[in-house]
Amino acid sequence: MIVLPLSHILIFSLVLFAIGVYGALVRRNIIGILISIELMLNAANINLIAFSKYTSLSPETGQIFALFVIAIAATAAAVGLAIVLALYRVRKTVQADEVNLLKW
Amino acid sequence: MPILEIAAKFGTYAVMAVILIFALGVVTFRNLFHCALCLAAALIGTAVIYVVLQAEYLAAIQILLYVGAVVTLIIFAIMLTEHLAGKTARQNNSQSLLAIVGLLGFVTLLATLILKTPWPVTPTALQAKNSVMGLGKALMGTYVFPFEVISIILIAALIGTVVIAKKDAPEEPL
Amino acid sequence: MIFGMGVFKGMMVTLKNFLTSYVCKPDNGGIFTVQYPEEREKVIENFRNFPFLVYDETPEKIRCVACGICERECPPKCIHIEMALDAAGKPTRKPAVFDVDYGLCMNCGMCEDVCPFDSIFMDHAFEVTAPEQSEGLVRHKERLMKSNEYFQKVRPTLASAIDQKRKASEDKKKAAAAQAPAPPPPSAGGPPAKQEPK
Amino acid sequence: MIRSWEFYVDMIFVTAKAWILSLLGRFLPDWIVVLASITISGVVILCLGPVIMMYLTLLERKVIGRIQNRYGPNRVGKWGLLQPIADGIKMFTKEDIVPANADKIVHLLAPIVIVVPALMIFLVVPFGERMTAVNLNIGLLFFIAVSSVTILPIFMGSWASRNKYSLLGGMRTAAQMISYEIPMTLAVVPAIMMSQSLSTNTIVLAQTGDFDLHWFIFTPWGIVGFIIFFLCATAECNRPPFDLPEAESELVAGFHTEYSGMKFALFYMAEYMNAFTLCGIAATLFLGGWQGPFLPSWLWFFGKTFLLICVMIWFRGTFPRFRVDHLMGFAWKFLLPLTLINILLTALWQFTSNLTAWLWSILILGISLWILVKLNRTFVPEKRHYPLES
Amino acid sequence: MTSDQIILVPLLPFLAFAANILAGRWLKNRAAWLSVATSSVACVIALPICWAVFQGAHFAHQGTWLMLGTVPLKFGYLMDPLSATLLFMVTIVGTLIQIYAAGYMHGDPRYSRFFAYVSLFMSAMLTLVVSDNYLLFFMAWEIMGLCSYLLIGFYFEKDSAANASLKAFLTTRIGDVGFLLGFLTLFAALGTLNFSEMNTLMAGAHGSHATLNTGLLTLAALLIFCGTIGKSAQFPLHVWLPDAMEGPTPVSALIHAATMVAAGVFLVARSFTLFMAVPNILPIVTAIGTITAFMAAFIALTQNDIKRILAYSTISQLGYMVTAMGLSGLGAGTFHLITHAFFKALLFLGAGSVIHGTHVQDIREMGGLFKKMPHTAVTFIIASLALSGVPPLSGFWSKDEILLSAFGAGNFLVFGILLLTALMTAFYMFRLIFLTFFGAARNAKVHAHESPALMTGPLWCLAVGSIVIGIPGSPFMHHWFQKFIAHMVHYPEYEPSGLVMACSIAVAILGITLAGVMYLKQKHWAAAVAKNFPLFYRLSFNKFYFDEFYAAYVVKPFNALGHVLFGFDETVIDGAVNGTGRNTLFLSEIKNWIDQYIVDGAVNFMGTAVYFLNSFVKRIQTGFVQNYLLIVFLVLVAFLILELKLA
Repeated sequence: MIVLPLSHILIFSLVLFAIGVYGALVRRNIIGILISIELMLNAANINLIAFSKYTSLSPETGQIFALFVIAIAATAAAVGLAIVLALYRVRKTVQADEVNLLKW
Repeated sequence: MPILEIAAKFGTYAVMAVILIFALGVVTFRNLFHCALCLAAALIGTAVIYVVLQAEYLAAIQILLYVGAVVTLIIFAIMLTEHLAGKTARQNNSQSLLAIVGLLGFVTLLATLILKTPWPVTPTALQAKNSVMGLGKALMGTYVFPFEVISIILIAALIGTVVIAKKDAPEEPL
Repeated sequence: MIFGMGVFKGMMVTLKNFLTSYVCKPDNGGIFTVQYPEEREKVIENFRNFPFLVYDETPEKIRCVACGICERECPPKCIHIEMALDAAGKPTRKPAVFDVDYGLCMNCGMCEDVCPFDSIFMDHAFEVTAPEQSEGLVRHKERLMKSNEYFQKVRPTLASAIDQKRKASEDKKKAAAAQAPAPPPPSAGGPPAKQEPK
Repeated sequence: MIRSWEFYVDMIFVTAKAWILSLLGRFLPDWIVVLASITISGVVILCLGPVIMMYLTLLERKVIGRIQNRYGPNRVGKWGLLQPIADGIKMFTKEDIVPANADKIVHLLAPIVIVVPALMIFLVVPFGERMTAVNLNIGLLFFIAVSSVTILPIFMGSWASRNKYSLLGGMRTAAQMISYEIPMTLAVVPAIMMSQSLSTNTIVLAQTGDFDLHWFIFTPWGIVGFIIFFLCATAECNRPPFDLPEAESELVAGFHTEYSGMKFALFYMAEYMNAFTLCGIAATLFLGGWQGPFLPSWLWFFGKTFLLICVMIWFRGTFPRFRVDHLMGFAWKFLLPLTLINILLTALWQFTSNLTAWLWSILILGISLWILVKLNRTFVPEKRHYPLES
Repeated sequence: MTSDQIILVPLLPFLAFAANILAGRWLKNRAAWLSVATSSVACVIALPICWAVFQGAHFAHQGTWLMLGTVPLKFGYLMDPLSATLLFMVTIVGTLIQIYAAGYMHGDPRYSRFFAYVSLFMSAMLTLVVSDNYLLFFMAWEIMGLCSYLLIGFYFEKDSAANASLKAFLTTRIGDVGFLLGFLTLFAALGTLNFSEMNTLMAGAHGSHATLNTGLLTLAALLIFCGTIGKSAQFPLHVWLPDAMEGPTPVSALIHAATMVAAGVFLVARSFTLFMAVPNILPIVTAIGTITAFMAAFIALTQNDIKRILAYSTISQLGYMVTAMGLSGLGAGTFHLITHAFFKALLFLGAGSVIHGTHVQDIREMGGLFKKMPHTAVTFIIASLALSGVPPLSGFWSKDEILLSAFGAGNFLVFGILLLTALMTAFYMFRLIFLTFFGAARNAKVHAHESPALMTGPLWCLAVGSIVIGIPGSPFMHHWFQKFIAHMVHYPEYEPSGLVMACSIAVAILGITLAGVMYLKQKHWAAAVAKNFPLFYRLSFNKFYFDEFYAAYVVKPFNALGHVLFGFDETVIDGAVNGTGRNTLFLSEIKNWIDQYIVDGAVNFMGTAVYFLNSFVKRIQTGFVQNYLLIVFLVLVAFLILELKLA
C-alpha cells in the first residue's frame, strides 16, 4: 500500500476538476465541452474512491458510487453527442456560441 | 523495501503530473481529435491512480467503459461533425481570462481548505482489503435499488439517443 | 436443414484439401505447384515463344534468303533484315543482318506463317533475360540461328513435316533438273534485287 | 519433498526464474530482486510476443497454402523456417512513407500504441502452472478492458492518414469491435459464474478433474459459450471472415492503407499477437487452460492455443467475407440473444443434475436457435437456383 | 427436488404465452396446440405432486427475492391440501377447456392471441394457487384481472364487449384495492405476508388475543374480503359477471365460472385462520354469501340468454361457497368449489357447443335440440343434475355439506334460504334444459348441428369428472376430503344428517318436477306466474335493478356532479366574466382617454427609461450557455470566499 497523504490526492483531483471546468467554460466546440465534463466527472470519481479508501466507510461504497457515476457519464455522453449530431444536422455547426437563439 | 515504496510514491506523483498534462492538452489543443486522444490518455492515467488506491475492479471498468466506449463515441461524433481536412477555427471563446482568474481563486481557496481540514484518515481503513466479491455483493444487496434504477436510466438514454439522433424525414433547416 | 450445416460442410471441404495435399497426387487433390527451377512442366509441342532461324547442316546453309516478307508482316515491327552483298556489291540472297527485338516481339507467329522458305520458326525457349531493356533483348543473326536438329528436337512433328516437304520439292526439282537443264541463275536472283530498298 | 521428474519438467521455467532470483538475492538488495523479477517476466513476454507473431505468420501461410493445394513458403531455410526473419528484415529496410497531409505525430503513435494492449494481455494469460506473469484477481476483466482499448489506436491510425479508405476502415473496425465485444464479454460470463472468480488462474483451477472431463467445454453452456467466444474473438482481431476493416477488394487495406515498413509490421504484429492471446484466453476459459494429463502444463497450453489458431486459419481458408449489415446483424441479433440464453443455461446447470441439465439445455438451445434463425432470415439465404447449373 | 418442479407448472403456460404473443403470426393454428401442450405438461407435472399431497405430504420452499432495507421480500410456493386441491382442479379443467377452445375458436382471426391470453391466465392462476404469500398472490390476482379484461373484450369490435370488459375491470378494481389495502394492513399488523407464518401466528394468538391488534386485523379481514366480493362477484359487486359473458364461451367457462371467480373463495379459504381469529367477521361473510346466493338464483329464474342464466347460476353458487366459508365450513366451501368448477365448466362448454351449433343465445329461439346434438345434451343434463343436487352426482354431496354446515351451526334462517335457493337452482336449470333441448324447435331459421369431436371430447371428460368428483367427499369415502382439508386448519365439523340430505333431495326433485310441469306440460303456467306476481317477476327479470341502481346512484351522481359543476361554470363564472367584461368595456371607454394621454405617456417614458437601462443589463443574457456557466462559477467562488471569511 502506497501511503500518499489524502490531501495530495484531493488537491490533484481539484486541479483536474479545475482544468475540466476551464475547458467547459472556454471551449467553443460543444464536443469539447462534453470532453471537459468527462474530465470533471473523473476528478469527482477520484475523490469518491480516495475517500472510501482513506476513511472508515465501507470500502465498497465509494467504488459503487464511482461505478454509478461512470454509468451516468456514459449515458450523458451518449445523449449529449446525439444532441450534438442533431444540432449539427439542423444548424450545420457545433460551436456553442453560434447557438444563441435563446436570448433577450 | 523503502526504496521501492519511495519509487512507487514518486511514480504515483509522476502519473498524476502526466494526467494533469494530458488534461491540459484536453482543454487547450486546437484539434478536437487530439483532445479526445488526450482525454483517453488522462482516463487511462486515472485508472492507474485507481489501481494505486486499490480499486482494481474500478480501474478495469474505467478503461472498459471510458476508453472503450465513451471516447470511441466521442471520436465517432468528432468524425461525423468535423471536416477531415478542414481548418480548425478559433477554439476558445472570449471569456478565458476571466475563467482563469476565477479558477485560480477557486483552486487556491479549496486547496487551502483541503490542507486545513483534519481528514479522519484511519489506519484500519487503510489496511482494509476490498474484494471484487464484496463489491458484487454490495451492488446486488445494499445498492440493488440504485443499480436497477441505473439500468432503467441506461435504457431510457438508449431510446432517447436513438430518437434524437435518428434522421427524420427531410425538412427545412431552421 | 440444420442451421450452420453449410458452414460445417465448407470447413470439411477445406480440411479435406489440407489433408490430401500431403498424400495425394496433383490430379486428385494433391499439391499442383511446380517447384520451378528444380522441376519444370513439360512444354507442349505447339508452344511458341520467340522466333529463330533454321539452318540445315552448317550455319552457312541458312534457309533464309532475306526476302523481307516477315519484316513486312511483323505487326510490332520487331524484325530487321539486311541482305548480304557479295564483294561485287550484288545481293547474295543471304541475310547480312537479321535482328529480332525480343522486347518488341509479341509472339504472334506471323513470321512463321508467312515465310515461304520455311526458315523462321517459333522457339520453345522462354527464359530470356537481359540486364538492360533496349539493346539487351535484341537478338542478332548469330544467336538466332539454330540447327535443324534443334528444330527437330523441340518441335518434331512440324520439323519432320517440313523436312519431308522440302525433300519432296528437292526431289521434284532434281527430277525437273534431270528432265531439263538447269535454268540460268539470273532468273532466280531477280526478285531479291528488286526488293533491295536501300 | 520428493516429486516426480514430470513435476520438474513442468516447473522448468518457474524453477529457472526462481534460481536466477535466488542467485541475485545473494549479492544484491531486495528491491533489485523485485525489479529483476518484474524485468524477467517483462522481457520474456516482450520476446515471446514478436516471436509468436513471426511464426504465426509462417504457420498461417503454410496452412493456407496447404488448404489451397500449394506449398507455402519453403525457400528461406528448411521448410521456410527463416521466412519470418527475412520478412522482418524486409520490413525494417523498407522506406517509411508518411502522407503529406497526415497528422504526423498521431500517424507515428498509432502503430506503437496498438502493440501495447496486445502485449499487456499477455500479462494475465496463464501459460502454465504458476506461469501467469501477473496473477490479477480481476484478470479476465483486465483482459476485456485492455482489449477494448485496441479500438483507439486503430482510430488514430485511420484518422491520421487523411485517407478515405483508412477512415472507412477505421469506422468499420470501431463498429465491428464494439459490436462483437458485447457478446464476447457475455460469453465469458458463464465461466466466471461457474468458477466464481475473475482470475484466469482460478478459472483454470476450477476445471481440474478426472480425465479432464471437467473442462468447461464439456458442458452445454461451455460449448455454446466457447463457440460464441471464438467467433467473437475472430471478429475482434479482424480475421477472416470478419476482416471487413481491411477488406482488400473494397478498402485497399483499411486503416493501415497508408502505412508501410516497420509501422505496418507493428500493426501486423499486434493483430497476430491479439489472435494468439485471444486463442489463449479461449483455451483458458473453456479448454482447461494448462490442465492436461501426461505432458507438462505449458506444452498443453501452447498445444491448445495453437490448435485454436489453426482453426482460425482454417476459417480464413474456408469462408468468404461477411457483408457489413450481415456482420452487425449477426452480432446484435444472433450472438447477443444467444449469449443471454447461455447465461440462463449456466444458471440451470447450477441447479439441476447433469443429465437433466443437458436435456434441458438441448431443448432450450434448440428452440432458441430455431426462433433466432426464423427471426434472422437474412442469414439463411433462400435456396438459389443457378440456371447454368445442370 | 421433485417438488421444485412445481415452479414449472406456472412457467410453462407463461412460455406458451410468450411464444404466442411474440411469434403468433406464424404460429397460426399451432398456437392452440402450444397452449394445450404446455397446459397438459403442467398437468402431468402437477398431478403426481397433488397426489403426494393427498397422501399427506407437505411441500414448501421459500427464496428471498429482494432485501428492502432489512425486510426480506420472500417468494415461494406452498403445497398444502388447499393448494393441491385447487392445483388438481385448475390444471385438469384448464387443459380440457383449452382443448375445447381449440375447436371452438377455430377460424378466428385473432386465434393465436386468444391462446396467448388464455395461457397467460393459466400461468397467473397457477401462480396464485401455489403462491405462499399475499404479495405473489396479489400479483397473480392482478394479472388474472388483466386477462379477464382482455378476454371479455376479446371481440372488442363489439361495443357491448368493450363496455363489458371495462365494467368488469372497474368493478373488480374496487375489490382489488380493498384487497391490496387489506394485506398491507395485515402486514402492518403481523409483519409477514406468508400464509404459513400467518397461520402459525393466528394459531398462537387464539388463546391470547392481547398479543395481536384485533382492530387492525378486523380491518384487514374486511378489506381482504372486499377482494373476494369483487373477484367472486358477490353482492353488491356482482354486476360485472353477467356482462362478462360477452367474451368467448371457453373464457366464460374457464375464467368466469371455474377458476378465476373461484379465486375469491380461495382467498377466503387461504385467509381462513384470519377470519376465524377475528370476531364478528364471519356473520358478515355469511350474510353476503346468502344474499348473493338467493338473489342470483332469483334473477336466474327469468333470464332468457343461455349464458346469462349460467352466469347468475355461477354467482349463486359462489354465494353458496362464501356462505359455507362464513359458516366456518372450510371443507364444505372448498369441496363445492371443486365440484362446481367441473360441472359449471361443463355447463358453459355445453352452452358454447349449443351456441356453436345454433348461432343463437336466446333459449326462446331454441328447442328440441336433444336429437340434433345428443352428446351436448346428455353431458349438459348430467351437469345440470349435478348442479341441481341430485344424488349421487358431485353437486349433491358438496351442496349437502354446505347445507349441513348451516344446519349444524343452528343457523336455520340461512339454512332455509339456502334450501330455497337450491329449489330455484333446480328449477331454472331444468327450465333451461326443457326449453333448449326438449319440446319443438321454435325457430325455423336455426339449423343446429352437433359440434366436432374436439369439442365433445372435453365435454365427456368433464361429465365424468362431474359425476365422480363428489365421491371423495361423500359418505362412501367417509368424508375423506373434509378430513383432508381439516388437516390444515381446524374448524367445526358436523355429523352428517339424514334430514338435511332428505331436504336437499326433496327440493331438487321438486324443482325439476316444477320446471318440467311448467315448461313441458302446462306452458301457460309460466306466463300466469309472471302475471300474478308482477313485482317478483320484474325484480327478477330486471336483475333487482342493480345496473339501474348503480347507474342512478353511482354513475349518475358523478355525471350530475359534473353537470352541476359545468353549469356553475357556464352560468355563474361565465356570467360573472361576461358581466365584468361588459362593465369593463364601458369603463375602458373612459379609461381609454386617460390611458392614451396620461398612462401611456408615463408608460412610454418608463419603457424608454427601462430600455435605456436595459441596454446595459441585457448584455448579461447572451444566449451563450458558457457565459451563464461562468457566472454561476464566479458566484460560487464568491460564496466560497464569503464562507471562508465568516468561518
